[in-house]
Amino acid sequence: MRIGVFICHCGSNIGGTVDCKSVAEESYAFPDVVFSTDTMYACSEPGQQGIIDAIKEHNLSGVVVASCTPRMHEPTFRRAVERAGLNRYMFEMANIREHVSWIGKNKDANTNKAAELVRMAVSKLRLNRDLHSKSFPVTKRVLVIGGGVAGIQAALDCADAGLDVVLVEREPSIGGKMSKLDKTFPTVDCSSCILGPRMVDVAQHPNITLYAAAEVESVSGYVGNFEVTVRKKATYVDWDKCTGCGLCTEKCPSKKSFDRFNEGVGPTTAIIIPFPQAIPKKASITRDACRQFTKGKCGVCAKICPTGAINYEQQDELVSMKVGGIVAATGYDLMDWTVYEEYGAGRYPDVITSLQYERLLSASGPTGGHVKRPSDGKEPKNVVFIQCVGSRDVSIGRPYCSGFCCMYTAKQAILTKDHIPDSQSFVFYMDIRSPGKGYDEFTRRVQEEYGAQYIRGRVSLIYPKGDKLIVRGVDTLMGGQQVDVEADLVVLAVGGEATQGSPQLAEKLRISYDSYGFFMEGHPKLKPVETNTAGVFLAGSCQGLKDIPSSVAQGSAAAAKAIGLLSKDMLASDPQIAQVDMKRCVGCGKCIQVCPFKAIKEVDVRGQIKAEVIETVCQGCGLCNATCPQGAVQLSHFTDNQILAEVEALCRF
Amino acid sequence: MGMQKELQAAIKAILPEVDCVIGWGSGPDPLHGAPLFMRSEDDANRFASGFFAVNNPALFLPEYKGKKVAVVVKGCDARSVGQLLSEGLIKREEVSLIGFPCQGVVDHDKVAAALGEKGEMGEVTAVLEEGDALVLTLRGETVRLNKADVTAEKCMRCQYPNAHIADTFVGEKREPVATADDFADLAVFEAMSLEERQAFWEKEMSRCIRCYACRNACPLCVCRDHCVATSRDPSWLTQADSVKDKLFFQVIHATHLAGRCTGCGECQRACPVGIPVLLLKRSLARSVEKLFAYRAGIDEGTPPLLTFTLEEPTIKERSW
Amino acid sequence: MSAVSLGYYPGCSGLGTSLEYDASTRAVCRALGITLQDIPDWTCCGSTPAHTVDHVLSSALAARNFAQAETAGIDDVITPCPSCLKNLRNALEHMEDDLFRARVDALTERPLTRPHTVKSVLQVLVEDIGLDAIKEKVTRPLTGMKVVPYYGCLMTRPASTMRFDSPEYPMSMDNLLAALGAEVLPFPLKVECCGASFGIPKKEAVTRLSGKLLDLAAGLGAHAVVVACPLCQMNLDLRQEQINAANNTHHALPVPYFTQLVGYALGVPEKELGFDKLIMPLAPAFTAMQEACAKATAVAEKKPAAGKTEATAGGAA
Amino acid sequence: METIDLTRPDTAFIREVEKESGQTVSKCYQCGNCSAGCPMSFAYDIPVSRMMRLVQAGQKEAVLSAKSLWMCATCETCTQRCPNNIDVAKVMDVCRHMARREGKGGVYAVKTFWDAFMQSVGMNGKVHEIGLMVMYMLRTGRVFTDVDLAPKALPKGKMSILPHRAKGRKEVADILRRFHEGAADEQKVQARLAAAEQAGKQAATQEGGRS
Amino acid sequence: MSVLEGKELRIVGFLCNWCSYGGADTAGVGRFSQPTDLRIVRVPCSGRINPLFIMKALLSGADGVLVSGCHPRDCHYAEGNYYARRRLEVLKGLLPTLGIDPRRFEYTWVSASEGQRWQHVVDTFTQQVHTLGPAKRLPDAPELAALAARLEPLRN
Repeated sequence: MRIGVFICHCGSNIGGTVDCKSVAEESYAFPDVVFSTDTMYACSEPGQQGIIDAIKEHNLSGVVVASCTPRMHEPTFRRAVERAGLNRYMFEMANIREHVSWIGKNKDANTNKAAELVRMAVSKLRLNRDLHSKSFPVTKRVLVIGGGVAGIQAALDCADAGLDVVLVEREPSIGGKMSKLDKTFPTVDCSSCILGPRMVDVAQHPNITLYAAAEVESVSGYVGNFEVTVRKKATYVDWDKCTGCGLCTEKCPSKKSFDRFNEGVGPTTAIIIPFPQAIPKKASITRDACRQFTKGKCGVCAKICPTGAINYEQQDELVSMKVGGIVAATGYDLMDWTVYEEYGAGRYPDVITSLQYERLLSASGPTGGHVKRPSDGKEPKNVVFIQCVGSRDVSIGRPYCSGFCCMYTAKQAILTKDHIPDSQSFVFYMDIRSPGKGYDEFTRRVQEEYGAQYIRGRVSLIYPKGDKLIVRGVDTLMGGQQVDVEADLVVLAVGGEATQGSPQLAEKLRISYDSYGFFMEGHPKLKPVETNTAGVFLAGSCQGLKDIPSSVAQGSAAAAKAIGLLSKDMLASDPQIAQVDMKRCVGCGKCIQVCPFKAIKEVDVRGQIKAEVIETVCQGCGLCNATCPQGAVQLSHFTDNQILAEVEALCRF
Repeated sequence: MGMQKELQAAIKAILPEVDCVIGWGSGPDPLHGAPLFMRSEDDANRFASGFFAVNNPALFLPEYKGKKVAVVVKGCDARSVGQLLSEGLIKREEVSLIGFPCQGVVDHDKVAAALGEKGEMGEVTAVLEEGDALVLTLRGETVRLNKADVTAEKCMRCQYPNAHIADTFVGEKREPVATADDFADLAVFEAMSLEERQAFWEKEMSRCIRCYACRNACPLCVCRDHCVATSRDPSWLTQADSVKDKLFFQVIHATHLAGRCTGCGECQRACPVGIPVLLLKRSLARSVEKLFAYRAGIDEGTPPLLTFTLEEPTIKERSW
Repeated sequence: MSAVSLGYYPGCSGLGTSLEYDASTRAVCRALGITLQDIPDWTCCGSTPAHTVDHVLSSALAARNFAQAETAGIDDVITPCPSCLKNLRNALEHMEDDLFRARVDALTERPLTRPHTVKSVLQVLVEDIGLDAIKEKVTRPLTGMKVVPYYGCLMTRPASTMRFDSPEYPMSMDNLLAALGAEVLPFPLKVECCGASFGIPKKEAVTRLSGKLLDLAAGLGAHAVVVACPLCQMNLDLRQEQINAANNTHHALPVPYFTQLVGYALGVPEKELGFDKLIMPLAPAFTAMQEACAKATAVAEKKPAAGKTEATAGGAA
Repeated sequence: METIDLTRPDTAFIREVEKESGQTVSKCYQCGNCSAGCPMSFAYDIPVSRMMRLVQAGQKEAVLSAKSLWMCATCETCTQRCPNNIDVAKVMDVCRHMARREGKGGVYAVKTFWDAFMQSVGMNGKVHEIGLMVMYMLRTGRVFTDVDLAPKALPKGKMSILPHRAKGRKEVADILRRFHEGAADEQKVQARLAAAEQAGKQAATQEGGRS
Repeated sequence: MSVLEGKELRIVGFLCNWCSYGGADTAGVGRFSQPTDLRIVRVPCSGRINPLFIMKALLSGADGVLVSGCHPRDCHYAEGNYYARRRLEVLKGLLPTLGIDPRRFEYTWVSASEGQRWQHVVDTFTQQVHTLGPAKRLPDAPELAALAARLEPLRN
């Protein structure tokens, strides 16, 4: 074998703490290495060309690049060696950036370690074999999970590109958090005027099948051919018959149900259409609030419904389908702010969340857009906004910045002034985070033109005194001065968290999630909408909290990825899968027993039982390989001999 | 002896139904028995059970897969059969077991040691069992040995003298010697420091001649000709005569038997240079029993390393 | 409720400014079947001054009391005073560290030999005896009495040390008083500081902070501010006139210990509860209670205001 | 205002505060919540959040001479509400200890009151409230402190003229004496512990050797 | 290329590609400095790790072996780490019988987001191995090893 070694400086990223030249020189001593050099940026165009030229000039049969993590550029370099005529698997990487230069300070130790990692890669490469993919057909349908603004965008983009789209939404209507907002920053334009038409597009698009009041039950299969089961939850209304006339909601005698859409600002009926612009505009019954279910008698809605759509006997329904790609767009929830006992933990009716305030501001909200405080319906004059409630707070396990609160608080302060001209807003903040286009100008406007008082400091205590709320805070810009504000209404800028059930969904999708339940992107910069599971993409706040423009952008980005994936008729399978050496298999069946994918079957070979791998089903985990006592099953590209060669290369001193 | 006759009767009774009955006959000298494959009544008449019926007949069962055989089993042999069954390596309907209450078997190393200056085992011309004693004739003299002094270690801690799986059981079941395995043999070994243990293995393994008799005697080593010890792909071992490789083979053997080894001790008995290779397997058996409450060959269900549970209450993971 | 026996640490103020807290605690425990065994020859826990000097010194002063407890075979101790409780708890907690313990031992020269626990009287009543058991024994319910419970800073803080109730909005005393039949008003400042021991060196601290508490309590229409801490009680009661003078207010709010009200409700004779030791007399609270009760009954059924409430003016002077 | 030279912070001071308090002061991001909740802030010359900032910046002199150290009521509100889980009260505590060690006068009235308290404990084993008051008044010269309270408290029998003396007062006095002699000094105790461990080990090896 | 003046020990890590290898990358991206002793072998899943790889390393002169996979329930392949947990735990129990200090081998779970945790794991384990010092080497067949080295260039 003729091996070429390329040691990348990555500018000063590696070169700063690794003597790349000496690693390249040392590499000549490794077995089968016939060419070795250092290069400034191996991944750049000249860097790749250098590799290609060297392969041709030195007749190389395998290449080692020592640079960044293979999770970053392995595909890049594989394509490069392929362009030079080698099989893409005749290539190995040594990770001397993330695992060496960025974490070690001692240049000698780093250089030594880098050289050893190159030796290890060379040792493995010597046992690499050409591998070839198989191709298989794909299902040209996309599942979008979550019908908020990100999911709507992804669904519409995919559908416009000609793909079948299945959109699954947990709530009875799509629209997500954005549909609850009154206005949006920094333009202060009407939220439902922007979103409403997009929601209608979803309903009318011939390529989109919408399941509202539904959740993903299970996912199996793999990229190109996932098997998905969706649970359509019982709404006790036959949506094929329901016209959305709303007669039932007018007549329903149970009027004390918690209004989810309006964030509990005022009660609602047991049978509801969540809001006038709901898509689908269909009624559904909240079982816990409905007299028919709790008391066993009522039936008013059934009697009144002109189409006979009410069905108290309705059951959940499971629907199965095949899809080629999946976009997760499950959004966020507000965290449970009642952990803040010092803010009353919910005891004071006039301490409300930002989202509740949106509903109070909204013309289609329960107060018709008149700001009335919950306790006595009076119009508040002094409104205090407290930022970072549940954000940047290590003591309650939420160290992260929610990102959008600074901006929506500024917007709400502006709207407050618009609604109540003689009002005064006070905003307690820690830092104003406004890095978007036109954002910082917006936060200046609220102070300069709308006269909002911005006070830098946290609030320590809220307590009622008479019909006022005393807000005890601090102004750190006055040197830690204690300040009191007598407020009529306090609005908490409650931070976001991964939506309920995120970890469970992540497990169904087999994608990673962080300790807060946000889904992990494939790479924070280069794969921001991909996941490490092929065919599953991310859009919106489920990946990390973000505002509407970013959510929409990510929705389109995820759609582009899904469209790209499904633009091919056939996909190439990963050839890094298990293979059985039939001669050595004794048919003990242990591999079959442990395979998580049922990818190994028993076959009869001339009267003897043997194991056989089903190539398109095998995912390449190698569990069978580690289980087979005689090593008759070997995982291609990670064979026993290859790993042993790596171990030996490391332990030979 | 009554037991002998009864067993022979049972063997003869089943002969018509099977290809072969596996048991024991007399060996090359009076101190050694040997496996016996019986296909006729004549063969059955040569059957010999008792103190010298040491070999584990379960060893031969996988080769007979597809044919119906019967096998005479001691308690420990039955455990091996049980394990082969639970791994699906043999089929229950193809094996018929004849059990009996085992009174323990000989340890030839102990006999050799007991004889000491008095002579070699090969010189023994006759053996008589008299109650708790063995009466040996060699060099024209008789030597009395206490049976208990020359009984195999595994019998001294035997919990299952009566084959726990048997289609036919001959005789009255006897009380087991022990009710639980206290792994006292390991405790003795573990009185040594880690350094001493390492030195111990270095010294012991230096004698190994890489004959693989240990492996060949193991009823659960079903890879046989395809053992990784000698394969090129995968190539786990070099063929160098190094302690490292020889010890590594023992580790491979033991690891492949983790959760499977029933402790029959055939590996150690087969070792021509007397390396205590059973120790490693005993250590693993102890871990497996402690972690997964599993005794190979006895407990039903999937062997513990071929399955898992979501929570492992017995596994204390590192807090970091 | 089976009989309970516990070690008892009264704290220095129990011999002086909070005689009635000590007395009513003992009486209530007796009534509830709790046997208290005083720690023999106990000494000061060090209080705030010691721990402003040094944490080891503070713990050593506390540890001596555990050493004394050991001589009487006492492991588990209770104390009415939250400040003593914090010091005793802190000492036990810090002494889990070997070096710290060795440093304490170097001062006391009496290493502890057994593990100890220490709890507040309030915690024992609420958690160990239980509200249901207490409710069962109420013979003179406080129906109609409007009270605000005031816990002070240290009863539940620091949360990691006290491990009892919420550090921001505790409810144990609220629930206890409610179990006695009282009308418990939600008091938002129930853990805000009263000025602590600054009454002497910096009186303004008390007149300001305690003043704010009294203002809010009076604003809510409370008949009494119920406390669990001797220092809080002194600031709110003994210094109430100083507060009125400083703030130009006219409060006359009684400030009983919760144990006094529990004792009363359980039918313990008033003289054992030390009502007469309170500076602001408790009698008006009982009068107000009876009036409220009578009014409620009259309104509800237009029946005469007799009935269950037999409360007299509580025997206060 | 004087200019502070930030290039030369007193890092030894920062380290000492961190070691004695067990807190990482760099975790403070100056949200001011401690100051916002502090009931004694009105009496502080430097609000507690600024104290934290001064510690971060290694401004030892400013921290240890602050009156705030002596006006802290140790109510723990700052600790309770710190979003970064810093035990702010403990930082204040150790700074006060350091101020004492450095001989800072502090707020005379407060320090005198605490010292009088400790003296009362040292003499009687328990605090004698009247004795404490007398001692305090004599030292501060504030002879009229709370005289208005005496007519209220005395008839209630709450203030006994004679102290309740504990038999163990000698023991308490010994604790205070040993403390002032430095018996609990960390290094001293640590050295003693190490010596004891060494001796234990030797005994064990000898034992082992014999067997 | 000897190990740096005896300052470094030989620590081999087997890391699952999906979680821990990514976690180590995350640690790198965050510049969380770590001791330099560890060399990482990338495997697709902790379930791919035959415990004998670890034995091979330990018998071949590694002073420590660290395995890290996805947290239970997070396995990219659903179940691999569950099998790994059992097998690795059993292996750990065997080490003392061989005279190898079990603290030379640890296994743990680190996700791709846990850069800081990875730093902590590497710090802790490296320190643990350093406390134990260099492992005693089993005698190789020295003359054969030397011969093999000399024959190496001729192999192709």
